[in-house]
Amino acid sequence: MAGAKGFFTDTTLCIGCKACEVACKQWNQLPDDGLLFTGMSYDNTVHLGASTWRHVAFIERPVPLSTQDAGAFSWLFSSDVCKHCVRAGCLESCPTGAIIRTEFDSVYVQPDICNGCGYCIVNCPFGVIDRRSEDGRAWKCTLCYDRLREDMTPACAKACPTESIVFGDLDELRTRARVRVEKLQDAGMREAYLYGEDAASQPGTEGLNAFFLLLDKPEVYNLPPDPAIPTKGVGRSWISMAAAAAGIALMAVGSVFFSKLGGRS
Amino acid sequence: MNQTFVGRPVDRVQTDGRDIDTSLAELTGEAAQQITGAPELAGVVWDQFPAPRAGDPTYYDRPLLKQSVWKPFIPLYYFTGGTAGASLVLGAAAQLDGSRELDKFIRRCHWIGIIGSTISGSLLIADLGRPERFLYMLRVFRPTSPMNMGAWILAAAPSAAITAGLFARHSHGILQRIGEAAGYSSGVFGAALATYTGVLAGNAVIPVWKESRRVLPVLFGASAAASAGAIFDLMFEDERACRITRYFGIGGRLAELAAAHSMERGAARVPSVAQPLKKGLSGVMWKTASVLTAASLVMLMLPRQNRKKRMAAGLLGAGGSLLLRFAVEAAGNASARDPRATFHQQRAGQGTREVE
Amino acid sequence: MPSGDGFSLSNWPLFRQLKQRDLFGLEQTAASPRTEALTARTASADRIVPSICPYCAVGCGQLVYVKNEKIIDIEGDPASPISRGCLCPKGAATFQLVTGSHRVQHVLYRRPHGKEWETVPLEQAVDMVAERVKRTRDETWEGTDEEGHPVRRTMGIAHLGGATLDNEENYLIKKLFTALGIVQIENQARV
Amino acid sequence: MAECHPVGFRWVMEARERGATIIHVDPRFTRTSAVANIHVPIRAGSDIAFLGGIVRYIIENERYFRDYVVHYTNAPAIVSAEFQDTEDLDGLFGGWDEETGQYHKKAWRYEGADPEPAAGVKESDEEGQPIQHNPFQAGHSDPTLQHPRCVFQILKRHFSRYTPEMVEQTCGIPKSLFLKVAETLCRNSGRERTSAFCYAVGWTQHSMGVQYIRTAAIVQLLLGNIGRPGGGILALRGHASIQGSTDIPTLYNLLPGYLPMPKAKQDKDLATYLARNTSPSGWWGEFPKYFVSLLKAWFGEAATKENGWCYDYLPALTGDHSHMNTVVNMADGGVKGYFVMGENPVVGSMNGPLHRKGLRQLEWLVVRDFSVTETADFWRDAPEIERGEIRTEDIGTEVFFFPAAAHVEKDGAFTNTQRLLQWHYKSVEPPGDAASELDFIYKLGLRLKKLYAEEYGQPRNRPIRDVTWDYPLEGPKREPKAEAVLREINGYTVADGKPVEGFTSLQDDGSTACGCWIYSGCYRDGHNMAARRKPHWEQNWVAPEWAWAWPHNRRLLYNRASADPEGKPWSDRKKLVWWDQEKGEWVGYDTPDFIVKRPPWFHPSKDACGKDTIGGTDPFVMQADGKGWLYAATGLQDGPLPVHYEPQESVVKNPLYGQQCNPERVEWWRKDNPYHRAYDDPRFPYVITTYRLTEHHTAGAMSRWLSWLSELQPEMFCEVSPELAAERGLKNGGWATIRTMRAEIEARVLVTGRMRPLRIKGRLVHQIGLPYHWSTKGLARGDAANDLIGFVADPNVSIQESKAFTGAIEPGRKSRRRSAAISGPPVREIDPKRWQRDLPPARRKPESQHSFKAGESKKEH
Repeated sequence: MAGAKGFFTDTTLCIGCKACEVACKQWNQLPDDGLLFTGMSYDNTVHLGASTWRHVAFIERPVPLSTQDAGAFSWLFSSDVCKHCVRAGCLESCPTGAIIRTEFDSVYVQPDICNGCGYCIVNCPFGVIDRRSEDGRAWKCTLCYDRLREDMTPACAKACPTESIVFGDLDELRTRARVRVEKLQDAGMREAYLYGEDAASQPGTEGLNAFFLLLDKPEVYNLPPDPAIPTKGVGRSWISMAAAAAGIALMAVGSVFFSKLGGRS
Repeated sequence: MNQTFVGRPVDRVQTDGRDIDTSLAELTGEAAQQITGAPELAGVVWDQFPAPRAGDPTYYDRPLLKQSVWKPFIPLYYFTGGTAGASLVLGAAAQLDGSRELDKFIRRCHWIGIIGSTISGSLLIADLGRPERFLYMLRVFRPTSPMNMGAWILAAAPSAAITAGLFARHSHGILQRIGEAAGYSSGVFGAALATYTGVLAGNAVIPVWKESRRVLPVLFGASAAASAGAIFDLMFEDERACRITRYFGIGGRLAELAAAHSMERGAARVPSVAQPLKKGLSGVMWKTASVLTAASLVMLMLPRQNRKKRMAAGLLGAGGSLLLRFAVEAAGNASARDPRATFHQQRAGQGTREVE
Repeated sequence: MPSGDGFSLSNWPLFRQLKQRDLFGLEQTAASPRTEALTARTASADRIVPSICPYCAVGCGQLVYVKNEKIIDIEGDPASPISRGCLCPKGAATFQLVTGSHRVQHVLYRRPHGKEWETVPLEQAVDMVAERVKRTRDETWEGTDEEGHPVRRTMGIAHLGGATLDNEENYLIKKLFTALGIVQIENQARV
Repeated sequence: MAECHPVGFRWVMEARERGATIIHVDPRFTRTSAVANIHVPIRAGSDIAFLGGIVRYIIENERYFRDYVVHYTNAPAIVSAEFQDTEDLDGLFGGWDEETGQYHKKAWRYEGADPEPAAGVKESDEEGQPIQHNPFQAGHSDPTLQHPRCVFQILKRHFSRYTPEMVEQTCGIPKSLFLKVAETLCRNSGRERTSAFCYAVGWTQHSMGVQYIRTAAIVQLLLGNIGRPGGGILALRGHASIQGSTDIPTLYNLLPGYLPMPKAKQDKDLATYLARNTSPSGWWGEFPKYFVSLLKAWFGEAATKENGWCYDYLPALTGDHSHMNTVVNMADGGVKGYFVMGENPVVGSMNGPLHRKGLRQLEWLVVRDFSVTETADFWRDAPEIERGEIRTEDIGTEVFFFPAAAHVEKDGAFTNTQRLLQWHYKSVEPPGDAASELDFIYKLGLRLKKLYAEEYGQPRNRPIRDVTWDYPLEGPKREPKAEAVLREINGYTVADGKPVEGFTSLQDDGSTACGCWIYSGCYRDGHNMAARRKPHWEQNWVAPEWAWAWPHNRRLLYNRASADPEGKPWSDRKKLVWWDQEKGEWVGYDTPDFIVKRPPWFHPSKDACGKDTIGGTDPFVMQADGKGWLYAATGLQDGPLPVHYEPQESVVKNPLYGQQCNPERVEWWRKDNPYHRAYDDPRFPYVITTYRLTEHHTAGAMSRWLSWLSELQPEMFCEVSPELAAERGLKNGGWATIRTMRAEIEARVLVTGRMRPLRIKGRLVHQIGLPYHWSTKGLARGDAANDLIGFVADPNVSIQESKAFTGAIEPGRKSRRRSAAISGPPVREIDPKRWQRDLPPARRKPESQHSFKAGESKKEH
């Protein structure tokens, strides 16, 4: 049962129905996060957040899909979710140990531990995790940790009518995804590619446990083109800090030393 | 671009956004206990034709990243923690001097360190979403998290200072040595306290912070020295101590100005990353901070130092240092709101550049 | 150390870190007792009741999880050859549809020219409706049409609705109302 | 389909992944278009021209499936020499009567034959003629398809003007795109391949809605795509049991199982009624068995042979008593009491203000729903109340709101869109006073029996006495047992009460009772077949043991056609049902929809009757001639073949014929229901179409109150093309005001490339898209799009025309919430003398006293 699990979200199969969004809210019993009309195509969810753990992006482009005869236009959908990065910024920055890596290799925020320091929020390269001011804790997709414990599929993947969201063992998902891209490319869909499927393709996170098949630049979907978790470069900061600390110490000692001289002069 | 509008109010007399009647259903899901407030009525509406900009696309110009949820307590904490830390360093340096004439000064340094750390801790707690869980910071030892490290440092620094203070009266024996060791270690922790916040802020995905991650500890450290100097400027001290703090303050201020300049130059490699340091409220804050610091530096460098000048320099320096922390915070938030900052930064090869 | 929320000194993760020589504390050592005991709530259901989605006519299978006579979850039935466990957003919101606080639980009555709703006991309300049906039927009865053909009906009463109801319900509606001589019986199929 | 039936669409996606071509024809680029291979933007209301173009393409290029067409359709049947086509009469068929505004349908009949419409004459008028044999039995057919009056040749001529150029000029579909679609469809049909058509109310809600489906049927019959796996014309119905509520109809003109309600004038007694509805050939020859069994089920022991099985307990029809007439009748004070169960007509039906006007005239109204809908609250929450035109205290209607039980709080079966009866179980008790409709109606029935107990002497009260109403009760609230009702629907033998095997066991001698013959077998042997839930992985791909389909658990209707005339599958790829020579019966993956032991080579004798007339190559057993009808000699009001007419309100003149609109369409000429000019109305230059979104459900009573759905589509909006936005100064995210003569509404604006102006005869035609889910209550709100739409209906089934009409749009929030039904039209009337609609005039309903021309004034009641 345990072992690395994740999502493969194939946007070429997504029909933008938002079943994933609602199934997630239903299972996790999340509240709504405002009834606001945005003017952004059919996307009134806008982004992932403390109360929204699945978000379907709607992109209207004046560009045709290479396999579609529908004029100079296409409408892309993509169901975004926490990526459960192999190296996760939120996890590594969490000072309380509220965020842990589970036996399924997913990243889980323990709501009974989180003290709402907010540090994970500025450490997520995908803008996923967030805090609701009234609640004070950080929240995000749990990969349905509770369901996985019972060998159940996460709510979003289970609900997805078109198998755009596939849940499974990561190894299998990666194979499936590669076969899928090949098939699509053979069928003429040259623009299809995988996003974050492994460490090689996304060294900054060492790969995503929830990865995607996309049809346009990541930016179009509001995904970073080359994300890196901060902790990956933190060594340099510490070195720099050591230097700075030494500098202050030196300055302090120097001040004390020179003050003696000054006293004499 | 985007305009704000007010949504239609809905008659939600009693709603938690789930609106489940608990006599019909059980609410035991993962987020069933998530507390919600009044529904948001204001939002941003996209008022253009929906199409990603060719060549430089975004998702309706919506932020990619979440901006920090920190309240003003955090930049204030950077300031108080820095001041406290730098004071402890100064105390330890004075201890090194070995002469009894600095005892009072050392005590004062320790006091500033202890009070500053206490205020800092309180500020940190006040900023937490769940303040009652502040001690969870010490639940684990997680070296990957600068904030966890900071918590340990923040716990250690005043503890050392208190120990040093307690044992300061002992002039011999093991207790004296403990006192001395505690004094020196308070200096070490103080140096860490004064600079780690730079690691903390730089260890983030926010473009302008991320871009400055190497200079931020220096900037914050320098600024800490400057602010500690400024705080001492505001206090009456004996001549020797005044000289120490003046030198220290001048060094800090110089370093702060240099580091700030370096940070600005570094960020400018990607124009949209540097944007918040140049434009908008954060840009004004950032520039004003440097002006204040420079002014205080000039005050300290003027010949014929007197109490008035010291006071002026102290106020200007503290103000500059404080504003600097707020400017960094504001710049980070502005940077987080601009998706292009991240996209351009990463497209410019600054994404996994440091990963290799 | 703070108490509550699944924390106690004995399982201070730092101790566990030391014990297990876990330098980083990123994994299970940092788990709380709640996390360790976490399991899907459906596992504790008293019964799982098969159902069908009430929204569109695709007819997806649903499973209703009940515990202590309360619904704890509604989701897709994987056994259905139609839906294979999937649901659309509306189907996925069924839990909120049936357990939401929007559901009125009392009979409401608005008297003629009244400005507010009042509550009436259910039995009394049904009595009142029956009385009105009888009165209206008797007042508006048509034995024959203008040309003398027998019509045996009332045009004074009409009905609308049925596409969201069960077949059995439609059957009784049609049966009773036809026996009463009501012909204006319609539903969404024509709306 | 991806929009409104996402889970059904899963199978379309799977087909696409297996290589199927998905063609999406829609005025808008929707979620379906987004994943389709081809999107065909079309002018709303022009589908017959498009489909007619495909018919022509198939015939002209000889792409039809000849073996199928010759054997399984009525293409060879010869039509009477009387017949005159629209080709001859510029858009009218022969038989038009200017006086009545109706056709004499005799003018369309077969040579020497009058086959009855599919289900007897129930859909027809009084012209039911002496019954004759079917044309094939009578020898009036030409299998070479050469006879100039054979259906095939008539079809060819009729559609000859539907050229690709004409399609382009009518629908706005470029010729090249049209040809691509036609060719793709043809290439994908034949022995090895099949194509399916899926549609929803975008096809039916037109003043010629039935003919839309007829055109698709012609295409599918010509290509051999009916009765075969992967083929068919699939109605995607919108409500959980909208199919069930048609089968067991809460509809005025039907009795359960598509038996017609008696008509006062024609059906004076049982014998006449049976004679008029029993078809001499085909399966409807069984009609008396079903009808008598129904009366036995309803009136039990009281129903005897002597009293005609209580035939005269049934009320009779004198015309069209469908929904819109009821509402008009209500507005004019004719209806006193109204039951609304699980429906919100003020939002979901056309011309909401007219509905509310009707509700105000009622003495009493009963609404059953989950929460107080706009319909229940019309007396205090409505634009006219807000505007001060109507005062709450002046409304005399007494309103009862009963909370309804949800589907999880009651046992019962929904019939889904593929005729599958699926049982849902009660999982918890309904809260508070909430109760099922079953319980409510049952208890209401008991009370009425009691109230009338003293008055049973009067004959008119006897049906109340005799209607069988003994259902076992169960549960803490003593509710009637739904399974007992299902058992009655299934039918049982009167002597021992045992459930019958199926409709073949039913008799016309009173020995059996059956509540709905097509459902017979759903409770076979006392087993609730609808409740079967054998997992799909434990059975074949047809999954015959999951729930139960009517009739007789046949999953694919007319599946005899999946085999060739000899009874062999057309191809191995497409095999479903075939003749097993050894067993001497039809076998296959699905239950054969045919007489199981009837061999392919069976030919009925000339004097055979009823089901004995069904030959071995007559898959369409419900038709009098066993054939798929390319040409509908009877059964339709508005012509034996589909004709492209413009909607009641259009932006163009009919490019195909002089006749602008469906001549038989039903109109309501009333001050509270004004119409625009038939075309080129300068006040209303844009086409408007309405539709649903994935995130909401119809009139919103099941979605607008839910936060998880409301947050996804929180407000009413309209969709316009960037070109129209530029023309009218509309801004994305801003507001627009939309007007018709009926009403004015406001909506947020989505400017989108998904809406495209169409080029028709060099002119740019703009279309406006309006989802119709919102109104004044619930969490997500907005104006109701349906307020804009007037009452106009198809003549065959009285469905309204809501998918194509005209209107005006301007930027900003300028609605004063005026409506024709209350404040007068929000747009100025054009000089009535200049105001002329198409000729000949349409039939007008209701007659005389209620109808008057727009522009005339008449006091409100």
